[in-house]
Amino acid sequence: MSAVDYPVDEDEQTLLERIQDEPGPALKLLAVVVPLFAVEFGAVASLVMSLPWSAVGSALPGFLQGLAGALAGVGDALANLPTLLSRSVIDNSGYQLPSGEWVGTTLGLSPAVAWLLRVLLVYAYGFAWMAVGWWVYLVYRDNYRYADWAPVDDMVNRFRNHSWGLLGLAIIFAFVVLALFAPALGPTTVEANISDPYLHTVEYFDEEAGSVQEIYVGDANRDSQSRGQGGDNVGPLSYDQFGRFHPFGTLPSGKDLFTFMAAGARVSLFIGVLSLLIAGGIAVTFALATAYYKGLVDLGVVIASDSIQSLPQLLFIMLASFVLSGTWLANLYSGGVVLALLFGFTGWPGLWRAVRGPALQVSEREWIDAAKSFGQRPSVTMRKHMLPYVVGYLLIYASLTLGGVIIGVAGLSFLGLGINAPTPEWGRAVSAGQPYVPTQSWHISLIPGIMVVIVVTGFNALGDGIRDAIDPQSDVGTGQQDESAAAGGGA
Amino acid sequence: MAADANATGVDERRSSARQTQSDDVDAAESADDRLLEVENLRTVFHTERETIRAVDGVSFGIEEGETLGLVGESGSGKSVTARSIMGLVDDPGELLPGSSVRFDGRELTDLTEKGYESVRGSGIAMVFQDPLSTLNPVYTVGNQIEEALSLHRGLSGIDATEKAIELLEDVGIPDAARRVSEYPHEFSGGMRQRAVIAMALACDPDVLVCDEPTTALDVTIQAQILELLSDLQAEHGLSILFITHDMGVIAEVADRVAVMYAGEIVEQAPVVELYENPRHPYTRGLLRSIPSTQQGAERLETIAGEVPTPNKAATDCRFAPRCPEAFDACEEVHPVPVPVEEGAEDHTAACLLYPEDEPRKAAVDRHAAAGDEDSPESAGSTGGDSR
Amino acid sequence: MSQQPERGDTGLAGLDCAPGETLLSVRDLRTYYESGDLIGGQPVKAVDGVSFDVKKGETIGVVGESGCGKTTLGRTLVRLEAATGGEVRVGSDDVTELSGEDLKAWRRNAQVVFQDPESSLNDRMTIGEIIREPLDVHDWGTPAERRARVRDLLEKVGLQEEHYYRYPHQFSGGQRQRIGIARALALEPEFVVLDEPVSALDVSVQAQILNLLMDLQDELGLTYLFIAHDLSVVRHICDRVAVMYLGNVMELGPTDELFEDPANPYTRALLSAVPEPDPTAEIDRMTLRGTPPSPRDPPEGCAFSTRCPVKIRPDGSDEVDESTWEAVEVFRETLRARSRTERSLSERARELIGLETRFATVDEVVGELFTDRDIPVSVKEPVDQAADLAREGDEDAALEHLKGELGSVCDHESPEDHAVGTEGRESRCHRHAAEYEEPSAVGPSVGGED
Amino acid sequence: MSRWSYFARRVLLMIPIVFFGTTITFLVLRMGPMDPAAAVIAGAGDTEAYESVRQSLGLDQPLWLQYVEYLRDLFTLQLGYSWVVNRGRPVWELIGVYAPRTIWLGFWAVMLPLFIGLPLGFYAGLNPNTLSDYLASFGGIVWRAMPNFWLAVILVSVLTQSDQLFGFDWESWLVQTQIVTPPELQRLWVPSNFLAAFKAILPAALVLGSASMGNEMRIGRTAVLETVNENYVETARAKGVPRRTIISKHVFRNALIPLVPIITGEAFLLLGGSVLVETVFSINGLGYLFYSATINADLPLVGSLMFFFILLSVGINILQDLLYTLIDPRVGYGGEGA
Repeated sequence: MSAVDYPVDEDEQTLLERIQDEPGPALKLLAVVVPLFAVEFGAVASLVMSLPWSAVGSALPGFLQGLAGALAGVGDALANLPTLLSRSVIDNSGYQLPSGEWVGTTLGLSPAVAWLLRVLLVYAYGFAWMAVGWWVYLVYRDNYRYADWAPVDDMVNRFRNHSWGLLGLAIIFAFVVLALFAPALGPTTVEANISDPYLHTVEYFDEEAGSVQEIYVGDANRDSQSRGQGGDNVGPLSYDQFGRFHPFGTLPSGKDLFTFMAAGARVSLFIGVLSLLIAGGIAVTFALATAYYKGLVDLGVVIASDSIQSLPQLLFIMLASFVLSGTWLANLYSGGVVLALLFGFTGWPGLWRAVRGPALQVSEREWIDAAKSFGQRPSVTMRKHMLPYVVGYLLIYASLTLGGVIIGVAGLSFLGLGINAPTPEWGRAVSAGQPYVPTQSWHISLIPGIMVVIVVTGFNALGDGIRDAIDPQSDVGTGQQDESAAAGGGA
Repeated sequence: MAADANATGVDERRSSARQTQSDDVDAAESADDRLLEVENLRTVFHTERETIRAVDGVSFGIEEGETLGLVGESGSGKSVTARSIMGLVDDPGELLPGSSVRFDGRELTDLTEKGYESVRGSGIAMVFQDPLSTLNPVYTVGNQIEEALSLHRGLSGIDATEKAIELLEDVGIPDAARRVSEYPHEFSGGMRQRAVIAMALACDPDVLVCDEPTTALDVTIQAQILELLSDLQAEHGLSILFITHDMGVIAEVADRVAVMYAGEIVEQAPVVELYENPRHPYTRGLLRSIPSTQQGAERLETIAGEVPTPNKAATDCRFAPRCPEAFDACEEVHPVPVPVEEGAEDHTAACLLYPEDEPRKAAVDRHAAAGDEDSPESAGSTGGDSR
Repeated sequence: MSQQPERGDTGLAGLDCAPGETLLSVRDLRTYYESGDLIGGQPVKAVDGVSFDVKKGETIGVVGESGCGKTTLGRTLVRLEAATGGEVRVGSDDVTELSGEDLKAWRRNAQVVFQDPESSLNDRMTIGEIIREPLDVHDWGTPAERRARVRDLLEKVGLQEEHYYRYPHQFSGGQRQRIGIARALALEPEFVVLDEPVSALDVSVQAQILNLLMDLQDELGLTYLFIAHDLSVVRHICDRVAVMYLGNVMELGPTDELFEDPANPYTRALLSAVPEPDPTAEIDRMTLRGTPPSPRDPPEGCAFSTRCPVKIRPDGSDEVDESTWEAVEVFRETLRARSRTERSLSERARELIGLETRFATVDEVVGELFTDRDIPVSVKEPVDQAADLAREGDEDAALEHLKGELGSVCDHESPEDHAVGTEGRESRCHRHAAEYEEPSAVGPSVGGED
Repeated sequence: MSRWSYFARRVLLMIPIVFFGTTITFLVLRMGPMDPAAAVIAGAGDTEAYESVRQSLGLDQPLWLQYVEYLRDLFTLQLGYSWVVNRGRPVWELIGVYAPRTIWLGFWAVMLPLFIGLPLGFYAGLNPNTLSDYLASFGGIVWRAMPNFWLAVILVSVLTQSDQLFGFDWESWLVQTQIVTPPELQRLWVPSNFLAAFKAILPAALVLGSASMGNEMRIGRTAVLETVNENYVETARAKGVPRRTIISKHVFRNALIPLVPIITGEAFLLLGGSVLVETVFSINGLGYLFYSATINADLPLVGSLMFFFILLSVGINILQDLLYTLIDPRVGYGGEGA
């Protein structure tokens, strides 16, 4: 009955049939995609398993817990499948003999080189997927689409020629890969180095004893702290005395900053994306409804959104997360879920205001009247005739807002709220490094801060790129007041 | 004819115009009694993909007290012509070298922005299409008229306000003493256009360029504005360049008419002559497709196809693909304006069919020769931007 | 539920009448827009009591200036706006009150072609999807039949089959308008509202579209309501014409008769204002004063009374000359404009403490209008008194006073529709009543009359 | 609809907003999972104290009655007392002590961007696609992307070390001030006091206003670009108005209109950011008070402060509408010309 799902008939074929008719390009594509996926299948499974299932599991009623446990077992088994990008493929942990020879690392490479190789491999893999995505678009456009030109082609072309937007895309791509492949990218892992240092050991060559010793990571960390004065510093791109390589140096506690940052990226991205899914969903629904019905519906949403906006966002989130701190919700993903929910439910008014203008504009177009005149249902009219226009604008502001959420979460962590320790969060690193900024341990505060600046700038640039791609006339678009969304509640 | 003369004369004139001392002599030499003379105007706009030749070699003149109607469909380049005369063409648009706009004997295309400021308003004033966006929304109507008064007549304070009220009364705004302190949004469309005209008159111009001044207005209001313009013209001895797409309006206001198509003037003639005896196939088609001229006829005559966007220098007739009378040469020779027949110097058409009394072959050769003469200069100036 | 509706079975009994019979009967239709004000705003009376019949197979034109309510009228007929009052009869059904299946049947049979070809097509959909959408909504035939029908329609409106998978961006204004027409015709409607379908097009393209519309009407037996502000277009395409002003139909009748011999003063003024594309035409132009009043606050008597050049004068004022009357009317118009102008806070304050504001210039207005005139006492007294009232800031009272003293039947009573001409033409003007002179007898000559 | 009735309508609309905003706060505080009384006594285990807190907060009453009383108290501006942070002191008194510092900080955090960011943005907009435009635009974006707290941390370090780093001692420059202390706000009309207070707040205000500055620069640029292309600017050129007059008269005022909501919107955003900046700079302002009230579970104080913030936000909104009404004559104009 839906008017969108066109049924099949003899002269118009489904995509599948079109591919069957001309399988060549699709098969070529498949020949690349399948191996690309296969080498990382285990990692996908392990990524799925790395989500805070245990917290969810423990919140479930008893009989479901059993089921969840079984599922988790299967998941863990899959997660343990060997993958291309697992840490063991290029191992960077080992010790150096006095001869300078490295033991334990892959091919005896120095840990720095081994780590760098792994990082390059991971990024090459990520880039391969991006290239595949582009290829899919080209193959579809050139081989399987009926229309030889579509408005989206122009948008893609405009974006391709938008160097500022492309820079943003590159930054965001790097950030997302960092977050997705955090366990593989770090010189060590969160479990081994940060959360359970006394459950893990490292081997090193003790010159005094003249032999290889094993030491708890926690003890090793204590001897590789960065505290500014008197040689207590492990700076960026340096080794500590246990032969461990620290690309970004160490924290005051001696933990590895890069591992901390990579894991923190994952937390930030998770909160940002989840909160935007919530806020964006609410915002678009309301924007369509208010633009279509106007009048009282609009007034109602205006009042609701103004009421929420009358509460200072950051302070309100602070308060609400404190009030919720004792509940099961607060334990999900070390408090990440609760933050995502709070940012989502306090963030939709900003997004709604940003897309309300475009939605109203579209609702004034005559094609909406045309749809009404032949009796199209309101829900279909909104979805088919208004949504495609609003979504583009939503992407712009979502991109800006995501940067804002990252800053906001970091700000809360800086105050010691938000994400529970020891789960890494960038703001906590800034806070930890605060006393050492003027010392040689400047890297602790500076690097996370610069990372935030780069990532947020990247999101802004991406938003600009999308704006110019979907709406070339408004390199000065409407509704920019909502760009202040990028300020993340003022953090 | 005019076009031929231009092609050779332009360079001389431009170089002499640069020597400021000889300016006056030069003006006297060009010895036209035409107040505004546009010659070989070429205005292009550079876009990412192509260079649009919005105005491509337009020449015409306006005598004192005369109204020249410039008529054409959307995209024909008539508004760009007006902006070029006013010196309002900015990036990404430019006037190609060889274009000439002379006002009162003075070459305008050489002027700097600063120099143009003295010509605009006091010499040539302009009335735009949309009166609402033409007025600054945050200042009162009076303020905006007084601005022009203080610039060009040195009036200020009470004097300026009184003069503004007087001007508003002149353009038929009742209760002007109150209206002078109201904002544009408090005016109706017709009143706004009257206010814009008052603003244009504030500078006491010699030439008024009206760019579709009644298109945004209803027909009864349009009649008011047209009546006002003709009254003012008689009163102030204004020369008017009247741009519109409406053949009916042109018939009413113009003394002479120039028909534009795809950046070029295809036909130019006194108004009665043009309507009674249109020569260019485009003009004919245009007149025939107006419903009211052929009551009773079941079907309207149409011109097949669409108006092209001129994006390279013309080597053929731009109307040829749509022309019912096109023949082979039309795709190879670019026509130049020529008298439609021996002795009809004031009726020109850019069409290979003319001069009508010459043998076809001779006429075509004449166009081709004029085109060749024109081309080195224009090819040199466009320098590959059409590719 | 995808059975194909039987041909001829339109769902509403009244739609199946024979050509020439009454298809739609509009009676006292009113459509008001509520003002956005929460407290005491006046509604906009866009359509304010309109009655006419639409005969099957004819083209009825609706002309008028912007804001006269012609577009709202069209939108109300196809249920894009809710009527405030009155009825639109199709057989025994009232379109303004249809719901459910009946409304669906009406939506299938009444379609619109919109004005702006840039905005009437969703430019993220292919032409095929756009034209097909009405068919999908009404479950017309099988999907294969729908596609075949779309291809058929494309050809019918002068486009090619291969345009099916193109996007609106790839078409010019005229072609887009053809697509809009194809979409409107997809469901084989009986009645099509053409809302200024050619006003955004250049004249040569406009001719193509007008020809197409006429061909389609001949072929499919369509009934058109043609809304336009361009009188020449209306004259060309319409069988009958309704002239609207401020929500009212001022005159309605067969096209040729109405254009040749307009009866209503407004029609006469409108026709005389149209510039003829003939430089030799000498017309005795009748330029109207001022602008139409706001539909939020229409005049009490005849809608056209504020601008009418042949307004009836009150009894016993025959000795007052024409220009003095004109001055009185201008004075009233000025007061009306003033009463609508809001005063800013500072102006109110100035008024309170007796300082001069921009409203304190009544005397100048009066001076300008009435000095150098020999004004009879019967006019002078009311004017002076009104000026006194206005000076105190009470324009409404001044207007009331003038209306009471110098107003005529045109100011007080809404005119009736009077039958004029020979072919069932009606005109809404007091002058058609027996006791007054006909408009054509007092005003300048217009149209074909000599 | 006149512009003043438009304005009145906007003010009227603020009433439900205050009401709903307060209701949301009530829901979080009283219906949330945390018992305010228990939080106040913080697990001291003293049931007697617990009961007395419950009673004086009215928690023993039915929820709807609590709600009514809560609203009644707030709407009659009885903000109650602090329980933990500053036991027994009326909230109004605390606001009186803490608010001036935040206001002083906020005032300069609004003014500095206005007088630095906006002119830069306008300049960039008037010279589009030049090197200075690119620098300003890029700088604006990066500046805006910097987290306040991080910028504050860096700035504090740099200033405390200014002697070693630049050979110039910030603390003793012009007047002796300290970097990480609340500013002295007594007798501001004395020039030296004013200077000291201004200098003391300057780093914090710069940090707090950083995002606004970047934003205003960017939006000021686009607003100017947009206005320059308006028809009335072309008209002004056509009547021979010199470029400088066109810019100062026709462009600036119109370009300011879209900036009004930006500026006021950001003024409110500052409230959230003030927590972080006040913490780093040890300015005992409202943000800091709210923060310490929250982490010390002084929920009654938190609720009252939140209400105060809501009033502040509504006040800023009203200010915005007032500015609009003054700057744009079209505001509230719905009808057609007469």
